[in-house]
Amino acid sequence: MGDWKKDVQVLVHEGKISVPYSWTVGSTLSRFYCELRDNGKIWANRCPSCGAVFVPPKAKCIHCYGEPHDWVELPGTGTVESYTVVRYSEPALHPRQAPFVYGLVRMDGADTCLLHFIGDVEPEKVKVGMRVEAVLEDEREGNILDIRHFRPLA
Amino acid sequence: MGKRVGIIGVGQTHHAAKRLDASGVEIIAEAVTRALDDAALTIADIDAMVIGNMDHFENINYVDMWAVDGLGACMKPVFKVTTGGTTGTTVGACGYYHCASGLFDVVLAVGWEKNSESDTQAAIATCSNPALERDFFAGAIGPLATEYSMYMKAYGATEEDAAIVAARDRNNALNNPYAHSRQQVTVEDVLKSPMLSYPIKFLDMCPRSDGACAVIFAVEEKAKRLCAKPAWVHASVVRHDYTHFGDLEWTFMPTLERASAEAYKLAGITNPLKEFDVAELYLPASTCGVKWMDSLWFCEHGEAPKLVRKGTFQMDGELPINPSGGVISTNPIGATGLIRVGEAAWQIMGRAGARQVENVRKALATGFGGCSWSDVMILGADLP
Amino acid sequence: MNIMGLYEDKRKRTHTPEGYELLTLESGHLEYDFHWHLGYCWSKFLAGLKEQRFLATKCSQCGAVYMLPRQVCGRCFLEMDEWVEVGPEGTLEGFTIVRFPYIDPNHGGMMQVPFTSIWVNLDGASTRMMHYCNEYDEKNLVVGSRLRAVWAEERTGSIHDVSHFEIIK
Amino acid sequence: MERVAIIGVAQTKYEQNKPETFAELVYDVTRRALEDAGITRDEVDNVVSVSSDFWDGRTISSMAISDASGAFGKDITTVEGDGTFGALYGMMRILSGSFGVTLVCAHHKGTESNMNGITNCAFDPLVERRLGIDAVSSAALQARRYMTRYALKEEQFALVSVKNHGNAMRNPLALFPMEITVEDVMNSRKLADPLKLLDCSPVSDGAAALVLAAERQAKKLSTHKKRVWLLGVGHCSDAHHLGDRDLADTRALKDAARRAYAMAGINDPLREIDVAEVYDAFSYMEPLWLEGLGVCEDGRGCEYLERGWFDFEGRLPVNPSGGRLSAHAVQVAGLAELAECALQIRGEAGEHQAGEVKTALAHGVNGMCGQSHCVWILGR
Repeated sequence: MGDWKKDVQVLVHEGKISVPYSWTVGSTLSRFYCELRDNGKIWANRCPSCGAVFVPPKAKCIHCYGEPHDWVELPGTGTVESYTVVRYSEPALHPRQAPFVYGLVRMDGADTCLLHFIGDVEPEKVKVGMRVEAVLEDEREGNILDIRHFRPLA
Repeated sequence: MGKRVGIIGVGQTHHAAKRLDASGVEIIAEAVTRALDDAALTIADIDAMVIGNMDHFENINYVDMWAVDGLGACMKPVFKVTTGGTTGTTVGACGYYHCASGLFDVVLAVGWEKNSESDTQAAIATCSNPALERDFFAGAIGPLATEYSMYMKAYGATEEDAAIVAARDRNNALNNPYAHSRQQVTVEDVLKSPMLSYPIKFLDMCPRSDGACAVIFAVEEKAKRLCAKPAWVHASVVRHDYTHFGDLEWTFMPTLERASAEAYKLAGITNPLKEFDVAELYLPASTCGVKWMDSLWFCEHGEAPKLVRKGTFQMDGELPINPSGGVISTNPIGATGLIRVGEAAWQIMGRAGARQVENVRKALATGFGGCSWSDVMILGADLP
Repeated sequence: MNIMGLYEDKRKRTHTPEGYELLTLESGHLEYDFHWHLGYCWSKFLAGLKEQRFLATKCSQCGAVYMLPRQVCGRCFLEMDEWVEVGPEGTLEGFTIVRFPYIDPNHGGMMQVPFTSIWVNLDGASTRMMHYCNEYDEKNLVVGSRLRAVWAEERTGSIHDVSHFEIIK
Repeated sequence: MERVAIIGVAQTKYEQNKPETFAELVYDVTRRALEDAGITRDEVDNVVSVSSDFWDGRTISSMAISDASGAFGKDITTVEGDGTFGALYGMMRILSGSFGVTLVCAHHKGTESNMNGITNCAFDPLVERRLGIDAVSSAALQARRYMTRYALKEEQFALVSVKNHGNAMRNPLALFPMEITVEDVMNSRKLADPLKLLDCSPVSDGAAALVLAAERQAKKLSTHKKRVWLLGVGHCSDAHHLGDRDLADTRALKDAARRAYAMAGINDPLREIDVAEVYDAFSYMEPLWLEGLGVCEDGRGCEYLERGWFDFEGRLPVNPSGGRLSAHAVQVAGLAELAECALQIRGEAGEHQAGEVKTALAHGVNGMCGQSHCVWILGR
């Protein structure tokens, strides 16, 4: 081991990686987000060969790799299958102030859960099995945040 | 000893500057679906998958996990390999080793990139050392321009020689429906195009593309049963001997020379110019299509310009290079190396359509990237 | 069966077959912070720049003198403990004049163009280092010409303690 | 099937803010793994490096370690994911007949970036990413689902943290050896219910390297005592989006384990495996993965944990090294597990040697909430 290392003061280079991205939404999700943005509707698609219903819709069925080209409109209601109250804050990442609640909502009419915020309720009151409905933003831009959150069904 | 392995199916997307109709998952699915069609297989026939791209072009961590929907890899073995520009040939080699090891019979290898989703120069610049090189990094074109100006001075190569290569590849692409850019081009057009970084001009340089390529490998027994004329893998060799851009030796290209020498030895090739019937080479600029021919042992150092001028590498020449139009016509970086392997395989399988070379028995495919990372793969119509 | 050519070319589409607009999702300004520890070798090198000295590592087996320095000689797989001073003059071995602006990944803004990136082989070194040159005209940049380091006034132990290299007229 | 052995292993100490560059860490473990194998770099004919351009903050980061890993003049490639997948590819390359001796190296400097920002990038930019979800908050959703499905309690998960931090007291390389109680875990800072600080693995720096050799070379180059055979391996991935699978269902791990056990001839993992290093990135994951590994029935992992089956002196010591909860250099984790299993089988695990070990299991994970698994069986 070189003894010259003993008197070297190790430097730290503070830096960033800062490259903007323009992600292609693609054919399947463009339809989903246009319907959400323009008509306030939540659509899923269904695989004709194995019957699986996906929300958000998929380009290919994850079970049989078929083309899920049957589209199904969803009522926008569902059941909380899991949730967490996030208590740490990451301003650059979190669109909500901690504490806020993520939930996996088993969507009525679909076979998959949708990850989203659970709102209009005290975090401590959120429970697995709670029935919820989607609350849409008035101003919508064509992305997942067009849904503000899911709130408990009255 | 490992198993012998053949390529039985290849699928490519319609490559383009921007595929607005296809998200990353959809562009992968397009290539995979076409590869399955080409091999007349379904996803159930695939035993394992391997995928590769360059993270910072789309900013997706754990791409093998995110791509499961597009790959059809739900409840299947999958992982990711990535080595920069050579990611495509790295993925191809990985597909080969999956089968040759005997652990898997039929394996799907996919390379993809959507370069339209970020500023390629900015993303590529992050390959350099952040504290000591990144501020000065000027993209891949710098070293390529420098090495060719040195080569011109040392051996009398000319800008026109490079323009012949550029025109060759761009005109070849007219026969390739999948190529990103297909334009009738003359040598003069190339020489007159705007200078990017002396001596490399606009039409000498590769574009950046959205695209994906999927190649299906199979062990000998399966390949014989599932495909009339598999493209058998005879050799796969990689060399990468540099960690800093300043270490590169520019007079010739040692990593490509060492990798190709080793590959030829493994495949029993003694006179590559005569024994190969076609070559799909990773040439990011037309200047490489002159200088690097020396490093593939087609000729002595400095002799390449003569071969280029003689038309040796044209479609009707002794060794047609890049019937597909090459990297100058199509460059979705994570897929580019695998497109070389896929096109070489199609040439052997007789499925290269309008760009098919007659009676291809031996094909050469290469990959390039990083600072002088060189991959070489040799395919044959006969069993190795 | 030759499948090629049977597939519809979807390159030109701006809408889905059903007429929905094809969207993109903009990330906006993104930043991932890093604090890279530079290790013993590069920290010593940068401390040297602060004192206007170029410190390179030398392999005791093959004699290669590495500028940029590093811990291991790759050829010999040997840790290098011998330091040698090289430069401050050297030979231009390659250059690129960047004219087309692109995004600088360090901050997300545009690169200042034109800038000339060079490879300079400092006297005494076996390899080259990358840096700036204050010459922006190809006609005045000749591989093989002699260069001299121009030190920054205020040096902090950074690669930019060398402001740039200038051509020795 | 021709066999492959581990003939050399090396790990760095796992720490935070290590001063060395990742290339300097790779050189350290490469040199020591060759020393441990009793060979020089000339016997190695190919290198598989394991890294992540995201955590390194550098595209093609594996370009920067070709000299440090002794790859000059050799075939080199890079797996991006956990070290268990890197070792798998290293073995494939040997079994293919193309290579005889593979050096597998992995590095990670987690403390040089923001873990939450980097793991947020593992989610689909078109859907979940914009919600700000990351490794911790997604794991919390999995923990909740697991607790709900099998009526489990946070205190049971806390036992894993107590056990593994305690094990780390016997492992000089671990980052956080700690004598703690269930109360300490329950009172640690709440991050994302039900996960508290001491339920989560710490951001760490480190590197590890293995030397793999084909049977012929292993017998020539190594000794019976040093050789550890790679008897079985299997890997499998589940669906990507969190809503596409039941987070308490370990079907992908069950499939990977089935492949590894079939190859190694394992029928009753609890009885036949002497030691297991399992991917405990979060406390709840250890019982969940042990169920997926067939060590016990689904939902009863915590019950056997409470009975001490998985303690250092239990029926099946799990994570005697202290596990990821005590040190978690992300890409390195799986390679560290394989190194630990090899040391246990050789009887060289020092203070944390778990008695006589003939067969060991190592388990690696890729992706969020354990989407993809790689299971290894090692033996004499």
